[in-house]
Amino acid sequence: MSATATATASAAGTLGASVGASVGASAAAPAPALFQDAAAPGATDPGAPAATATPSATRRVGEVILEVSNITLSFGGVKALNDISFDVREHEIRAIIGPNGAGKSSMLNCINGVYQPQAGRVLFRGEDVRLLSPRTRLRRMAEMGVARTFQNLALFKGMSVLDNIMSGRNLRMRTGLFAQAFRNPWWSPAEREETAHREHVERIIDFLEIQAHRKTPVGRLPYGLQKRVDLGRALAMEPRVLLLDEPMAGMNVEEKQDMCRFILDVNDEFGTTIVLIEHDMGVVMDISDRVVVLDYGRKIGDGKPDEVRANEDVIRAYLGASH
Amino acid sequence: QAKEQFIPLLVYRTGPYAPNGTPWANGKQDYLKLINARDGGINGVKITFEECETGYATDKGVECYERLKGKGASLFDPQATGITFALTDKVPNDKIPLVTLGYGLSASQDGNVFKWNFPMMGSYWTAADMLIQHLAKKEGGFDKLKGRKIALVYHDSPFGKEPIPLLEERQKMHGFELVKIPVTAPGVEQKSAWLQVRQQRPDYVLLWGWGVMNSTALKEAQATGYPREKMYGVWWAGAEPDVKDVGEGAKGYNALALNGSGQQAKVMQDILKHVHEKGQGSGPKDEVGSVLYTRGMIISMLSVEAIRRAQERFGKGKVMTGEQVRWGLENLSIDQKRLDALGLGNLIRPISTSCQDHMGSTWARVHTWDGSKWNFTSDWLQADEQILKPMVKAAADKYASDKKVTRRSPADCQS
Amino acid sequence: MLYRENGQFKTSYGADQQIFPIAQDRVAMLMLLALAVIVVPGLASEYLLRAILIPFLILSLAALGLNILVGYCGQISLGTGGFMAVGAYAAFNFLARVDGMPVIAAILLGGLCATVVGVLFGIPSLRIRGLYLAVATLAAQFFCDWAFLRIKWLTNDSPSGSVGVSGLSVLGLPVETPVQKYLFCLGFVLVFGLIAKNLVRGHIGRSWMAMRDMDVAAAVIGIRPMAAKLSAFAVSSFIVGVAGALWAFVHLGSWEPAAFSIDRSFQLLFMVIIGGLGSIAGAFFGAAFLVVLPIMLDNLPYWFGIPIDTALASHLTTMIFGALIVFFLIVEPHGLARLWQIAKEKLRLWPFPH
Amino acid sequence: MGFFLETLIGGLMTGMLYSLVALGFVLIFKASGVFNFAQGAMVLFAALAMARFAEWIPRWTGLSGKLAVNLLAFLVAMALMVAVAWLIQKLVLSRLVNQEGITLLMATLGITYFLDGFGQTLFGSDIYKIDVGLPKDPVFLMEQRFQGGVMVNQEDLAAALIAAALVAALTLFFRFTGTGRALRAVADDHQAAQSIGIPLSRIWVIVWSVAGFVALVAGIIWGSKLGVQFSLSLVALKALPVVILGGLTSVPGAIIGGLIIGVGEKLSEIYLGPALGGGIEIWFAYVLALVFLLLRPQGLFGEKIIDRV
Amino acid sequence: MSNVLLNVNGIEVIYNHVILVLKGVSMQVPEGRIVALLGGNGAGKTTTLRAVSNLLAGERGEVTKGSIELRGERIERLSTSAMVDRGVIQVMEGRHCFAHLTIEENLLTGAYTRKDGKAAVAETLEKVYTYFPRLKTRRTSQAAYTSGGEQQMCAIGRALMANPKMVLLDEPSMGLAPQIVEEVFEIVRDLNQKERTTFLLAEQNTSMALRYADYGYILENGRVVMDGEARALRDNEDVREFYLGMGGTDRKSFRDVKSYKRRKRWLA
Ligand SMILES: Nc1ncnc2c1ncn2[C@@H]1O[C@H](COP(=O)(O)OP(=O)(O)OP(=O)(O)O)[C@@H](O)[C@H]1O
Ligand SMILES: Nc1ncnc2c1ncn2[C@@H]1O[C@H](COP(=O)(O)OP(=O)(O)OP(=O)(O)O)[C@@H](O)[C@H]1O
Ligand SMILES: [Mg+2]
Ligand SMILES: [Mg+2]
Repeated sequence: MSATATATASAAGTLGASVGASVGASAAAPAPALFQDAAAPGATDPGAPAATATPSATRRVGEVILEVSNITLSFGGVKALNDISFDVREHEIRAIIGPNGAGKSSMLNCINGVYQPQAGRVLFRGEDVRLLSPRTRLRRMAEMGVARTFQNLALFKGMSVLDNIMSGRNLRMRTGLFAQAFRNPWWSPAEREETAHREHVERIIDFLEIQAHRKTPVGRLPYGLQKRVDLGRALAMEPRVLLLDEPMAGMNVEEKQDMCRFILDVNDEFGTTIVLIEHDMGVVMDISDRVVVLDYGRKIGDGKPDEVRANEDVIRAYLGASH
Repeated sequence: QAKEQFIPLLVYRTGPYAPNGTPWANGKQDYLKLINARDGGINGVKITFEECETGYATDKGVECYERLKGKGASLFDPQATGITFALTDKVPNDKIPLVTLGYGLSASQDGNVFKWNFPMMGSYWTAADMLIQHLAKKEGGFDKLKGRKIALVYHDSPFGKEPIPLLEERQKMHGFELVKIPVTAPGVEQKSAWLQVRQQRPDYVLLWGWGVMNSTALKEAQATGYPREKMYGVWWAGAEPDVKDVGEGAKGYNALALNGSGQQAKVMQDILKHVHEKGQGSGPKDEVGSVLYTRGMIISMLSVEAIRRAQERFGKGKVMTGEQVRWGLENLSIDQKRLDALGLGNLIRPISTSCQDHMGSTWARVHTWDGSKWNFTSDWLQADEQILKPMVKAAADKYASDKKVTRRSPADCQS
Repeated sequence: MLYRENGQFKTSYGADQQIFPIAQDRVAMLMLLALAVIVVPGLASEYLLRAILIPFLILSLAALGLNILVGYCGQISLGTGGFMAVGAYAAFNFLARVDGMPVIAAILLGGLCATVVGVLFGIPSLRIRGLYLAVATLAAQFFCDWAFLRIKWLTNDSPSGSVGVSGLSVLGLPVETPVQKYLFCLGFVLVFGLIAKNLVRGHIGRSWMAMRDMDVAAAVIGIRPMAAKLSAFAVSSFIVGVAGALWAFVHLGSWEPAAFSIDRSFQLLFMVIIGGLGSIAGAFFGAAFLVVLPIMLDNLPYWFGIPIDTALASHLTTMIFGALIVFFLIVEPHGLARLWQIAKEKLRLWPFPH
Repeated sequence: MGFFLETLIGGLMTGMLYSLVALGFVLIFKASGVFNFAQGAMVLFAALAMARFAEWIPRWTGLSGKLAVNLLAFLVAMALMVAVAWLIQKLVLSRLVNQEGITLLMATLGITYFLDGFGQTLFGSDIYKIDVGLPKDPVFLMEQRFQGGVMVNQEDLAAALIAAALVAALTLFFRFTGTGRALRAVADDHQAAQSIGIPLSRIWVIVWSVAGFVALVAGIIWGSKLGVQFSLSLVALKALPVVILGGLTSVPGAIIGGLIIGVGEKLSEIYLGPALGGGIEIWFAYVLALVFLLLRPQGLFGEKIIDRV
Repeated sequence: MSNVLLNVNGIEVIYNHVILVLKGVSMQVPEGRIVALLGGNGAGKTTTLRAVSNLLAGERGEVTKGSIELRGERIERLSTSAMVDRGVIQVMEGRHCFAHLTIEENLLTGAYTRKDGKAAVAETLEKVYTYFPRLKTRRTSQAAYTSGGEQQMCAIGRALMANPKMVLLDEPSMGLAPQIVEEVFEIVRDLNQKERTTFLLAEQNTSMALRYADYGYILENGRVVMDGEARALRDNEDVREFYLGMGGTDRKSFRDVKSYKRRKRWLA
C-alpha cells in the first residue's frame, strides 16, 4: 500500500508550541492547549487506549448560555416550530429528540441563524440572534462561538480533510490578501499564521484519529469518517456552544462509542456546551444532562433523561414500546 | 534544385465568412496555378503556395502568418481587416509587404509612413467617396444632396467604421444628414437596425457589410419594405453570395464593383483551360469569374506582377525576398496594354504605384443586381484626390507620431 | 519505484506546507524552470516562440485567473474576454495618455481596472448562482465589446476602435524580439503563478473553495460570502486583465475589440475545465491543450504530405478537436490535471497495480 | 405611435423566434440537467441537412413538387437528427452519468465543435437556401389609423405562429404524460433515477430527438430568414438570455422570456440606442435578464434553487 | 440452503482506476431470505451493493475481478434499469430523493417501471402511505424541504413502489426515529414473509439487523471477515462487543466506554 499516509504523522508530536500564544489575541474561547493531552504520541496509535481520562465528576454546569423563548417558525403552511422555549446552560450536554420532521434541525437552524423564526427570541450570551442583520448574522454567531455539524453532511467536497478542518480556523486568520500572495518560507506573516493554526488543527486531527486521511479529499471518505471531519471542522472554531445534528447517524456501535468519547472529551475538557440531536436513545440517555422532546413543532417534554424516558407523551410520540 | 517563389495564402473557408472567403481564396489560388501551368512560373521561377485557414480570426491569422513566414513568404494578403491591423506592426520587422486590395487601413495608402502596406486599388475611404459621388450624380449634383438623409448601416467593427470619417467630411461639405446604424457582428439579427431605417426613412442606405450581414440586410430590407434600389453597398457587399439566396428580393440593389466579373475575360478562359480542364481547379467551375473570385485572382495577379517587376530589377529568374517584392509592389506600372496582355481587359483600370502612393488606382464602378446577375449601371468613378489626400496625410501623420515612425526620406524611396 | 515519498519525513509544518512537499516534484519543477528560462530561449524557433509559446503563456495566465474564479470559487464566468479587453484597453490608455508611463506599470494598472469592472459584474453573484450566473456574465462580455467599439474615448479617439502599441521597453531593455517577448511573458506567468498558488493554499483560497463546495456551510463557519466571492472576482479579473494587456501589447501589438470576443471567453473556459478545475497546473495543461492541439491538427496533413483541402482540413480539425474534448472528459471529468495526478499515484505504487 | 406598435410587434415576433431556440435548451435541461450549448450547432446541422436534402432529393429522385420535396427533406433531416441524438447518448452522455453540470456543459461544447465540423463536411460551408414558401414581403395594417400603417412582416408572423404552436404542443406533452415526471427526476439526480430503473439511455434519446426536432423547426425558420450557413449557429447566443430570464426548467418560461427579451431589446435599441451610440441590444438583453434574475434568481418560472442544510 | 438468488463471487472493485476497495468479496443471498451486510465505516458495504445494482459507473468505479450472478445469470454488464426489470432495486445510502419533486411525485416515479396499470400503482401508493403515515401528510412538499427522516422514508417508499423481488437496502435506519426504525424493519419482515421479497441489507444498526436477518456477513476493509446465521453472529463475542455494544451480558453505557478501547480480535 502507499506510503502517503504517514508522511506527516510525526509532525504533531515534534512540535509543541501553543497556538494560543500566537493567535491569542483573537481567540475568545478557552485555551486550546488542552488538546495537547489528546495529542500525546500514544494516541496516534488507534490500538492504544486514549489518554484522555478526565473524570466526569469535575464537570460543572454553569449559567444559562442560550435561551430560546417562544420560537415559532413556519414554512408556508407547515408549522415546523410552535412556541418553543427551553434553555441551555453552560457546559451541559443538552439533547433534542423527537420524531422525524418534529423540527429538531429547524431548531438548530434558528439558533445559529440559518433560519429566521417568525416569532420569539433566541438569546445567546445576552444577544438576540433574531435581531442581528441577516447579512452578517451567520458570521456574528460564528464569532460569538457557535459551531455546528450538519445532518446531511455539508463538507467541502473538493477539499482535503486538512483543508476542511483548517477552514474552521478561517474566522481567526487575519493576514490580508497581499501577505497571502507573497507568502514564502523565509519571512512571511502568512506562513507563520498558517503554521500556528496548522498546529491547532493537527491536534484536532490527532484527537479525532484521522491522521491517515489528512490529505484525502473528503468526498472519498466513508460516511462515518466524514462525520468526524464535520465535527473536526466545528471544533476548529473553538466554539463555546457546539450544535450537533445527528452526529452518530449511520455508525455502528463501536463508532458511536468513539463519537461519544469525542463529544464527552470536548465537553469535559473545554467545557464546551453541547446541543445534540440524536435518534439513538442509548446515546442520548447515557451522555446528555437534559433532554428536550419535540413533536411536530410542539415541545412535549423537557428534563433529565430519566424523567423524559418516563414521560407518557414521549413514549407515545417517539420512543415506542420497546424503550 | 528548382527555384521556387513561395506565396502564402491566408484564407477562410470556414466560419461565418466562409461563403465570401471561399471564392476569394479560390481565385487567388487558381491564378497562381495558371501562371505555373501556362507560363511555367515567373520567368522560370515556379510558384509554390500553401493555404492557412484563419477563420477570419485575428489570433489564428497571426499564427498562420508566423507559420508561413517561416516557409519563405515574401508577401501576405491577410484577407481580413483585423488581421491586417495586427500584422501591420509586425511586417516592418520581418520585412514582408502586406497586400490589402480594397481593404485594410485607409491611411496606409501613404507609402511614406506605411512602407510595407499596399491597399491597392482602393480603401474604404475611396469607396465611400465614390458612393457619395455616385449619389450626387443621381440626384443631379452635389448641391442636391443638401437636406438628404443617408443612412450608413455598418458592420460594427473597424471594417465597418473606417468609412465614417470620410462620410462625415463629405457631410460637412454637402450638408446631407448622415445616420449611422451599427449592426453587431456577424450580423444575423438586424431587425432593430431596419426598424430604425424605417423610422428614419433615409433617402439612401449605404450598406457596409461583409459575410452573412449582407444577405440578412437585404432580407430585412425586403421585410421592412425598404426599396432595394436605394441601397448601395461597398464592394465587399456586392458579390454573388450576398444576393444569391435572396434572389428576387435583392433585385435593384446596387453595390460598388472594384473589378469586373464574368467568364469572358481572356484570363478566365485561360484559367478554365489550363487549370480547371486539367482537374486542378480550386473550386467549382461556374464560380470562376464571379465577383470575389475575380478579386482574388487580381490579388494574385498583382502579386505576380510585383514579383516580375522586382525580378526586372534584382535579377530575372531569381527568387525574390520580401524586400525585393516590396520594391516591386511600389514600382508597379500596369497600363492598359499590359492589362490586355494579361488577359484582364477591362476587368480593372490601369494601376501604377509609387513610393508615396501605395494604392495605385482608385477606380470603381457601380453594379446592380437584376435578380439573377450583376450588371454595371455606372461609368468608372474615381475617388476625389482633393478630399482624400489631406485625410490620408493627417491620418498617416497621427499614426507616425503614435508609433514613433519617421517618414521615409527620398533616398529611402529610391531603394 | 523512483517516485516515492516514503522516508521523506517532515519535521515541521513549514516543510509540509511547501508548494511541492515531495522532493522529486521539486527537482522536476526546477528542471522545468531551467528549461523554460534557459533552454527554450536558446533553442526555440521564432515560429515556436511567437505563434505557440507566447500565446500559450499569456493564455495560461488568463486561464489561471479564470480558474481562481471558476475552479476555486465555483462562479462560472463567461465574461473573461470582456475583462481581458478591459485590461488591454486600460493599459493602452495609461500608456498612451500618461507620458513616461512604464510598460509594466501600465499593464498592472490595466489589471487594476479589470479588477474594478470584474468586481462590479461580480456583485450579482451574491444572488445569482450556477448556470444562471454563467449566462448573466455574458452581459459583461457583450458590454465590454460594445464599449470599446462605441466609446471613442476608451480607444484614444481612434475612429475604428482599433489601437496598437509598439516599441515596448522595460527598464531600458527593449521588448521587441520574440525571445525578449517570451521572457517578458514568462516573468509575468511565473510571478502570478506563484501568487495564485499562494492564495489558494492559504485561508483566502480555502474560503473560496468553501463557497464553491457548500456555501451555506461556509457561511455557518464564519466565511463572509460577499468577501469571498468578490475577492475571487477581484483577484481573478486582475490576473485576467493583466493577461489581456499582455495579449494586446505583446502578442498582437495592435488589436480591435474582436480580439477579446466571446470566443475567447469560451476558449478560456475550455482551458480551465479541460485542464482541471481548481488546479493551478490545470490552467497550464488546459492552455497547452487548446493552443497546441489545434495547431498540430492543422499541420498534420502537411507533415504527412497529404494534400487535403483547406476547408476539409479545417472541418476535420474542428471535429477531432471536439471529439477529443469529449474523449478527455470521459476519461477524466476532472481534467488533465487530475489525470496527471492519477498517473503520479500509479507511479507511486508502481510496480504494483494498487 | 404607429412606429412604436411596429417595434413592439417586431420585438414580439423576434422574441418568438428566440423562444424556439430557447425551447431546445429548456427541454434538454429539464430532462437531464445538461445545459446544452450544442443547441445552436444542432440548429445549424438540422438546417443544413434540410437545405441540402431539399436540393439533392430532386436530383436523386427526379421529384419536383416543392411541397413533396420539402416534406421528404424534412423527414430525412429528422431521421438524421434522431441518429445524432442516439449517437450523442451512446457515445457521450451514457459515459458521463452522474457527473457535474459543468462537465456536461463542457461535453456539449465538444459536441458543438464536432457537429459544426461534421455538418459542414457533409453539407458544405456555402450559403444555402431553404424555401418552404414563407411569404417575404411586409403587409401594412391599420393604414387608416396610422400614417403609413403598421408594418408586419408576414414571414415573421408565420414563423411566430409555428413557434407558438410547437410550444403549445410541447407544453401539453410535458404536462399530460407520465414521462414528464421521469424527466424531471433524471434532471434532479441521475443516479437515483437510475437506481429506480428509469432507463436513462432511452429517456435521453427521446429528449434529444425532440430537441433535434425543435432545432430542425428553428433551423428551417431561421434558415429561411437568414440563409443557411455557419452563422446560423450563432442565433443560439441570442437565446441564452431568454433561457435564464424565463428559467432553465420552464417551457412557458422560454416563451415569456423570449417575448420580454425580444420586445426589450428592440425597444431599447430604437429608443435608447441612438443616445448611447447604437448597437446596444446585445448587451441590453443580458442586462435585462440580469435585472430580472436579481429579483428572482431562478428566472421567472424556473424551479426554485434549493439550498438547505 | 434454499436456492440462491444472488451469488457474488470474489469481486474486486476499484474506484477511479487506483483505489482498490473490495478485495475479493463473496456472498450468497438465498431467495426469500433477509441477509444482512455488516461492517464499520468504509468497509465496503455500499460498494458491494452498488456492484450488485450496477451503480458503480456513475461513481467511476468498476468491478475488475470476480462475477455476480442473479439466478445463475451473469449481471455485471447489465444496466441498472435492466436490474430493476429483473426485480432488483437499490435504496441508495444518503436518501437521494428527487429534490424538486414532491414526495408523492417521488413515490410515483418509483413506479416508472410498473406495467400493471394505474390502479395497481395507486394501491401500492396507499400501502406505502400506510407504512409511512408521515409521508402522507407531507405528500405535496418538495422533497428537498422535508426533514432528513422524511426523506429517508421517501427513499424507501419509492423503492417499494416498484414492487421489487429483491431490495438492496443501504442503511435504511439512518436518521430515523427509533419507532420508525422498528417499523421499517417490521415492513421488511412483512414484505419478506407475505410477498417473499428478498432483502440484502447493509446496516450499521447491528442489533436491529441481526434481529430481523436470517444470515449475516461482516465486512472489514473490503473483505468478508465473518459470516454465519444471524443467531450465531449475535452470540459471537466480538460481534457482541463491537457491533452490539455489550460488555459481558449488559449493554455498556456510552459514558463508560470513553476511556477504554480494545483491538478487534480478527485484526490481530
Ligand atoms: N466514489 C468513490 N471514489 C473513491 N473512493 C470511494 C468512492 N466511494 C467509496 N470510496 C471508498 O471506498 C471505501 C468503501 O466505501 P463504502 O462507501 O463502500 O463503505 P461503507 O461500508 O458503505 O461505509 P459507510 O458505513 O460509512 O457507508 C471507502 O474507503 C471509501 O473511501
Ligand atoms: N426550508 C424549509 N422549507 C420548507 N419546509 C421545511 C424547511 N425546513 C424544514 N421544513 C419542514 O419542517 C419540518 C421540520 O423539519 P426538520 O428538518 O427540522 O425536522 P427534524 O426534526 O430535524 O427531523 P429529522 O429527525 O427527520 O431530521 C419538516 O416537516 C420539514 O419538511
Ligand atoms: Mg433533522
Ligand atoms: Mg455505506
